[in-house]
Amino acid sequence: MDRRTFLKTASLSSIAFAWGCGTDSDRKIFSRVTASDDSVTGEALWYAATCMECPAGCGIIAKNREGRVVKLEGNPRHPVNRGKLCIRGQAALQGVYDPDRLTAPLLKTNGTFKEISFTKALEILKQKAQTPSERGRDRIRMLTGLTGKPLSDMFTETLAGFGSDRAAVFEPFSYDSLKAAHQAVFKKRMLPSFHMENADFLLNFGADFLETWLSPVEYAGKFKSMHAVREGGKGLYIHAGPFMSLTAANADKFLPVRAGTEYIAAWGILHRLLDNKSYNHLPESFARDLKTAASGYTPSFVEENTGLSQSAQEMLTEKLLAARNPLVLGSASTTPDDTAFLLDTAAALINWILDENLSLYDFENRHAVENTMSTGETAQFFRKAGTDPLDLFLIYNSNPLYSIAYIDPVERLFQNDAVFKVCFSSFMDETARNSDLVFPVRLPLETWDLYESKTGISSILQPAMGKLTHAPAIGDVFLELQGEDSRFDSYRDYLLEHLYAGAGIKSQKDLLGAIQRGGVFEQDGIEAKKTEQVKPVFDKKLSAVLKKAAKACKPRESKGIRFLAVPSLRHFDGRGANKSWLSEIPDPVTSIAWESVLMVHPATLEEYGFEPGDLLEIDAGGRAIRAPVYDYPGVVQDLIVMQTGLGHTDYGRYAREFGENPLTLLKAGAGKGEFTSYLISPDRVRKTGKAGKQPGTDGSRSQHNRKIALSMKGDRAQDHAHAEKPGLDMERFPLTLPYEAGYDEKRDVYPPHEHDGYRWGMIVDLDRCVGCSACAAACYAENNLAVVGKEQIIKGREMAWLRIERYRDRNFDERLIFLPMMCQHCENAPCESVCPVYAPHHSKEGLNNQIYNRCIGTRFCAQNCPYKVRRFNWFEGEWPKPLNLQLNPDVTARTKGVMEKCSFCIQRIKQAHNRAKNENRQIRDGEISPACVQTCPTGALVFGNFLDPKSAVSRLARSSRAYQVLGYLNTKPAVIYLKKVVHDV
Amino acid sequence: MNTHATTITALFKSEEDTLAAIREIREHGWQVTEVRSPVPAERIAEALGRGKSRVGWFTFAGGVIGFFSGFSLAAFTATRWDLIVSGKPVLSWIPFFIIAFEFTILFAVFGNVLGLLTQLGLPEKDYETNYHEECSGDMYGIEAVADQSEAERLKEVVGRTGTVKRADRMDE
Amino acid sequence: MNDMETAVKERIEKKSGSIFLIPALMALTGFVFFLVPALSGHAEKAWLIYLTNFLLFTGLSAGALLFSTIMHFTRARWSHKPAGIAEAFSAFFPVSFVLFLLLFTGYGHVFPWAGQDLHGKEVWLNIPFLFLRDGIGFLILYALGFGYLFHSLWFRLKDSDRNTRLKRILAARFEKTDHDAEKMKKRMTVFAGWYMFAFAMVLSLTGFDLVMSMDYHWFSTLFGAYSFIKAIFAGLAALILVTSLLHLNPKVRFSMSSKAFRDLSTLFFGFSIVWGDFFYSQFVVIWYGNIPEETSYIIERTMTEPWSYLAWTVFLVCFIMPFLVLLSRKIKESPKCMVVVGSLVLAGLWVEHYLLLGPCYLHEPGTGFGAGAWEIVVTAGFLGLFTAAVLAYFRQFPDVLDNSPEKGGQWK
Amino acid sequence: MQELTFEKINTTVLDTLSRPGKRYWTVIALLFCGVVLGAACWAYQIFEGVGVAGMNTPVHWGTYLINFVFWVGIAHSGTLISAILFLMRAGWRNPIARAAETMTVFAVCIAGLFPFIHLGRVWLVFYMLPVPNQRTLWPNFQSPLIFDVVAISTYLTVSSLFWYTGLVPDFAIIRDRSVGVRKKIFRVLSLGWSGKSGQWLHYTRGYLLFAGLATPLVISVHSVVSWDFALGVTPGWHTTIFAPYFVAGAIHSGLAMVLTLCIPLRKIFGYERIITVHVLESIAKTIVFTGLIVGFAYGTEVFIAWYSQNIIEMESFRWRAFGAYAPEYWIMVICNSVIPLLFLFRKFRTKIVWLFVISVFVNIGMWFERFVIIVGSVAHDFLPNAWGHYRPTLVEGGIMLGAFCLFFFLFLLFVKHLPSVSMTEMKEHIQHTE
Repeated sequence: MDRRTFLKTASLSSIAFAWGCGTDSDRKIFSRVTASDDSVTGEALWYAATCMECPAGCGIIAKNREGRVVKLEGNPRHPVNRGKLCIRGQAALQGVYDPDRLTAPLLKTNGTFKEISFTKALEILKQKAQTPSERGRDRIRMLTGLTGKPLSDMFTETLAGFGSDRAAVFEPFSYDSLKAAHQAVFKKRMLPSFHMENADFLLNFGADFLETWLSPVEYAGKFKSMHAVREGGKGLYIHAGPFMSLTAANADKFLPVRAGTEYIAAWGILHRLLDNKSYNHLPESFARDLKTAASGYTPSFVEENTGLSQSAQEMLTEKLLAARNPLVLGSASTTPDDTAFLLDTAAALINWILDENLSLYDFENRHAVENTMSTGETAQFFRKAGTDPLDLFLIYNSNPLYSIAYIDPVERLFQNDAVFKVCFSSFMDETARNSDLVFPVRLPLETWDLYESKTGISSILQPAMGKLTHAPAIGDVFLELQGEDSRFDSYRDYLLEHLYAGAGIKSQKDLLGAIQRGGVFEQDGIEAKKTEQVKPVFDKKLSAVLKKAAKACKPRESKGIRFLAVPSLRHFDGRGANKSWLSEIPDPVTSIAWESVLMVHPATLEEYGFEPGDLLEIDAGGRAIRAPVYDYPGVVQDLIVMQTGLGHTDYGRYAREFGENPLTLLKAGAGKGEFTSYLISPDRVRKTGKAGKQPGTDGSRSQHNRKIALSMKGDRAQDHAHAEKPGLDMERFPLTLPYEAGYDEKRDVYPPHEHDGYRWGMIVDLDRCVGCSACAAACYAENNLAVVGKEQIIKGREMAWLRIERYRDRNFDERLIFLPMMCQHCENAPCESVCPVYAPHHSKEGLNNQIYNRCIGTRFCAQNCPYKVRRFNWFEGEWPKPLNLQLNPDVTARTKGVMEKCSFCIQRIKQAHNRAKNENRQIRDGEISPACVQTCPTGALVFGNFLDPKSAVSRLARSSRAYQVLGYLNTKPAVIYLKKVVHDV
Repeated sequence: MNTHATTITALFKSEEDTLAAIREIREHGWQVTEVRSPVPAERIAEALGRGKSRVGWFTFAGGVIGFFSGFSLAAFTATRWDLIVSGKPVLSWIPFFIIAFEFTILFAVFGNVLGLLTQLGLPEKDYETNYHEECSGDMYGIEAVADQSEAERLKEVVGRTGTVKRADRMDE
Repeated sequence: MNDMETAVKERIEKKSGSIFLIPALMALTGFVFFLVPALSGHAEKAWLIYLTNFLLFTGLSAGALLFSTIMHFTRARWSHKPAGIAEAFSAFFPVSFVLFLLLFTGYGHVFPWAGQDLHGKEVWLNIPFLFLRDGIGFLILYALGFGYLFHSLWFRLKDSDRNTRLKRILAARFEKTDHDAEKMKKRMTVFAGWYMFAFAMVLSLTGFDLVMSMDYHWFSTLFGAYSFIKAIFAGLAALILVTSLLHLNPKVRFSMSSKAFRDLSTLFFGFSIVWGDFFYSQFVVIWYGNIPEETSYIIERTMTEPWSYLAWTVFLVCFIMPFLVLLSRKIKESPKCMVVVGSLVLAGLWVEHYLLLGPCYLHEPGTGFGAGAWEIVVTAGFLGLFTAAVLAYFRQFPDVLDNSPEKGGQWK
Repeated sequence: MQELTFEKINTTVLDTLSRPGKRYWTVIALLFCGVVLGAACWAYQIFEGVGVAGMNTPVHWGTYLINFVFWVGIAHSGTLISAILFLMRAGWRNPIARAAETMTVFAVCIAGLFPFIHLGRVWLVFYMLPVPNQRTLWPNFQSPLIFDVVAISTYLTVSSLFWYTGLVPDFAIIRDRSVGVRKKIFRVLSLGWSGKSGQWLHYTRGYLLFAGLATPLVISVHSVVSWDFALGVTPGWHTTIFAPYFVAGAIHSGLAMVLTLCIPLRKIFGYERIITVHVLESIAKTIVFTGLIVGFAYGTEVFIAWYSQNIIEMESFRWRAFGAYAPEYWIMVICNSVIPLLFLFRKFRTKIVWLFVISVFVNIGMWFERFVIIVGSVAHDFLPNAWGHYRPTLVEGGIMLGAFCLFFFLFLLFVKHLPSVSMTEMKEHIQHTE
């Protein structure tokens, strides 16, 4: 545990007060003259909680300043994310302060919503619940997103009280095929986690584990412990699939495979593996059946149907056989169709064939999302809801009208006036709009709750701030519904009992500890010992699956252009679409913000006569969407790829009318099988004749051979010591450290200047950076960056202090490389001297300070910055109420006409200074983490003091991979990049 | 001083006539106190024995003051906070030279203007004494002084080539 | 008048032998001194001095002729006499061209980039192409210069005696040309215009090729313009020096009014400021930009000992000194003072050439540089060549030294 | 043609000061409307933020600074004509010197407005002035923008004083030929000038020194303007040739503007005998010369970019010629360096229409030169990821129109109220040529 972590957890102790004083933390938000007992004005309080932006359930700590949460960070003790957060986790904060958040219940009368009081709403709810329960069983149905066990128990109990069945748990991304494959192989519908960190070769057929798959923060970290350069080289990752997602872009090699035929490729590999070698641990009959099943997947058949060349297949097989710990991953959460099941089965089988002990599977720590309904079950649920007599339909934490592809039965249900629909939602989303009563409830950051991120990990949620609205917690609403006879005063009491009973809490002390820690989990949670050995079982069912696989071995006809919807890194399934940061920060692969584009291969574009930027209309099953084209060579030919999450018709100002929802089209391929098919053949794709500028933030995808984002080939970075003699041109200019040592009187016109004890700087390891953009979101949150919106981004006026630059790799043209670009805090910063009023200048600690009050807006600094990291406030930044409450009080919000830029989170440096001064010591290495460094899931960013030769940054700067972007300009950037190391496969 | 002097003003058509008249007046031992002309006339100034103009010294002094005050201003202000910008030395003489240069010019011009005003005696309120409006047109005006007794002779002499405009008696 | 003229002529003819003796001796000694290191392993050192002198004398002779063309072009009235002297400098053109060709023999030593990996610059920086383009450039420049000179001499000599060989040849040519003064003047203007244009282009080109490229990493867009401004500056310095010397020499019947001296000196003053401006314009941009590709060049030359001493010398002698001294009208009008100023500035410009080139040749620190006896002797050799050429011109066209105001007045 | 006499000069020039007619006031009113429009646009921008203009992240500098450089450039030829050509004793300058000088003063005023308009927080502009204050916060004298502040204000001061000094004898002429209020006004303005030989002696000396100081000043001012760009590191800006190149460009555009202004002036006021075709021809010849210098600079820049083999420089110049702003680039090259070559032919130099048309082309070309330099460089600099585009908005157009209106508004006021030809200098001129 590092120093910073310690400090944070130490401050968590203040929760004790919160707990002890009852509803103390439920108080309303207002600034007070005298602070309450547990808060000191100007000091932050940290509350541990759990992120509910996706089912992964990462631990967070929420920074509370003067009664309001201003920043979320990963909980360093939480075993899932270990202190890191993804872009969505960072943006979760905006949900609380969403300006479109409903403050009062809305009752629909004659087609229009009317505000009513919470008491009235509760009354209506009670009455509506009471009546059907008198009429008979199961006349109330409930759909909920994935919740923790106490809450789901509460739902079950309450519904049972009304004579109805338990709530159906629905998640749009439910990993059905993976669950089904595990059911087939391991006899349990489960989602074990993977010890990806222990693998040395990773073969992936589509799982977007850096974006949305199961638990992206966790896997990003694990992936980089396997794939980052370390002693003895780095692991190898090859991705075979139809589309180069962000995850695939981080592979050493991306092998295009025709959409929907990934399973053929996987079975082809299986076929080759079985041909190459006999595996003693396989039961004989099984081995025989398997061989038979795979026999049709010959190399030539695979090549013909998938586009994966025989040599590539051979290479993959060899690598798998040569690897000590190979791991094969199957489909993404957005599966092409039923064949995904065969793909995931093949992946599981290969893993088992190659490793008898399945040592990379962790069956103890399974992902919570395994507890959701499958697509088939969901469909069944809605069909039954449509046919069975029903009076009341409750929806919590789910937006089926938006996120369910085969929308017909859902729509029918919502069109049925006989059913009274209650939506427990704080937002007027599509489902709420079509409900009869919209009942806002508190959001996760305002509620007590428990969430089992994984089996064996119970994360606590607690109110991290006071109430913004009068909305009750969902648990309390249900407690109320249960009536007077409930044993509990509040849902919190209910939760407490649950904790004491089931979660291993024995005493008040345990409880306090758990709350402080953020949950109940072993310190080294995930690596918990194995108690139960899960083994594949060869039975009839598996045998049937093998037959199915054999049957599926037939040519897949590919007729015309196809359409594939993929999950979005930023918007996931669309639930966070109204969080403006998520839309404002561009997608790292396309660099496009606020818009969902159709990604198409340039050759396909040419074939169909489309131009990048053309607005296309895609029809399927009687529905159509219109979206602009983006040319992307990372898509196989004849395929249109579109991300989910945008295209809301309701929800809020930041979501409505931005982009399109690809799920609209999926009806065409839905409902046929067990799994949602995200891959369809559209009826028609045509040009609308319109074209426009996209809100992209990139100027060019090519680096134009400049020394910007560098990579190097090979396993060992050490082999690539500087071969060339240093010179003065761009390529050969040596690394110049940003302090006295970096001066050479043969190159430097200016004499070196002194620093006062510290010279802050940063290392950016491109080998670790996956481009996930979490850092950018953290920066928006920490530094009060204004959101400018789509129109302004089209004009090129985004305010990001830190951006992920996406380039084509200079060494491998087909690869992408991501480069976090922020103020380089140059030692000889060109921006400084050109300012007429000293607004930017060099601090004694090497920072490039920007004094907002002094700035008059000449913009010369920005013009003279080679890195173009300075941002100008073209207009007054807007924070519609109550978004303004999110503003970090330690950072000034800038007015119009002022230049701003990355400060290395100087407010955090100042805090560390104060701390160190109070304790009469120097600031320790690693004590300061700027927001971006703090959140980086892969540890690509390191911050520290260059003057300390033992600091991490000094150590890393000595790496042979170290270089500076455009260092030949002799600005002596204090951000030193480490080259990416790519296996040349 | 001549207690009974008469000042005569006369207008001439050209510089040549004027010069001739000056010579003649001088030959008679009278004084030519002033010549007014529509354009600068070097030869007339020479004939009147006016030395070189001293305006240049004002200009030079202004320039020197400007040069040093430019440098001083830049250096003084830079050392108030010793802010380092772009790694350049706090006292960067190379860019400061531009400031010094501009100040040199500015102050030299101020010096020049000051020199002009003092040397020209401008602004002058009672310029109209002995002034004729034709002098800003195409005529050269001579202002000559002779003893009262010789006033008539003087008039006659200048009247030969020029037009006598006025003959005033000057007392004291 | 005529008597005096013949007297001058006779004196020149009589003394012709001795007049050329000293320059010839200087040139010869210089050549020998040049050969010693050139053949004994210090070839760089020898070629460095050679190139320095070649550039200086070529520049100043072309620059001086440019003065004449500018004066003609702008129809200045005061400059007839100094222009006549300036035209004499064109006598160095053939010598300069031969010297340029000789440069070719030392190509291995002259071009530090020869045989280096130039990262794509080979297309421009290769010896055959360089000699071809610069050679053609010089040819064009000199041809235009002579074309201009021909017309100028037409006005100066058309009525004079044909008492020297060149005059006779020219007179024969004059016969064939138009006799219409207006037409000749017009053609002269055209030649002047083209000469000015060619001057800018060729001096820029050779500035890039023979000076800037010697440090083949470095580049500066102003360098070409800086080179030709420097050449004009040097030309004016030499012109002032020569006119002053002629004026002061009682044996030569040449004199110039103090007003003409003042005008010439004012122009010289102006060009010292322009040179200073160009120098500063280059320096401040590079200093401020702080890009090592550019700064390393000026750091080596202006901030690293021992070269920095030379840089300060150049700065003081070529800018500060003339600027302060020439503020005074008296000094401007005094030929004696102008001899001192002119020769100091010329020496300063010699050092400036040496400073720009030196660090490209003398790599080992402390190998000695500056006004050592050896350098002076070689330089004196070039000076000898130059003097001889100019003297020969005066001997052939003594008329340009003629003092009669009437003839001068007729010209324009 | 009638011989020019002193009196003829007086009457010709003074005739222009007669009571203006209705048409004059209509034009003045129209121009004033334009000024109001520009002011309104600016007010809107101050209220809303600079975002109402088209600038964005790679292109932080747009039309405001283009216009700034353009107007400073226009200003330069005034000083060139009144000072440099004066020192060079080029007689043809005299008839146009006053108009050119006036143009300088007004153009500098307008140029000086644009940095204000450009600023993000114009209400804090005094931060740029060395005003003593309690916290001893001073401007940064290393900043090219402070060089600008110092240089432009010096330039404005000097050129105004120079202009006024030149006007003093002319004021005396008007004073002597008017009555009533006008006489009183000019009596004050002329400071009691009476043309004494002593006055002339100091005056000519002072005027010469003025010219001597204005000459390096004018060169330094546009050098300083060029250093606003060249001292940066941006490819396309950071180049040593900028200072002389900008000076030549400034003179180029200024001379063209002089032609554009003087030709109608000459026509309207019957100045044909004062501003002769010979004068215009001389300007045209000078334009050829400056055009060649500018062309030389274009060529050198491209050549050195290629010679340097610096890929960023090379890309920068390739993009200028063939990228998004290629039309602007070629407009610049053709209007500034090719079209003026027509002046090599006598026909174009002496035909008034041609002179006017070509001068307008040069004006346009020079405006685009600044566009290409400013926008064309920063839109495509170091980091390809940050490349972008810029198009001006209507607000910028309104402000630009306002600036032009203001200029012509002031100039029209001037020609009807002050002598637009220097009578004194003309007299001197004819006296010398006699």
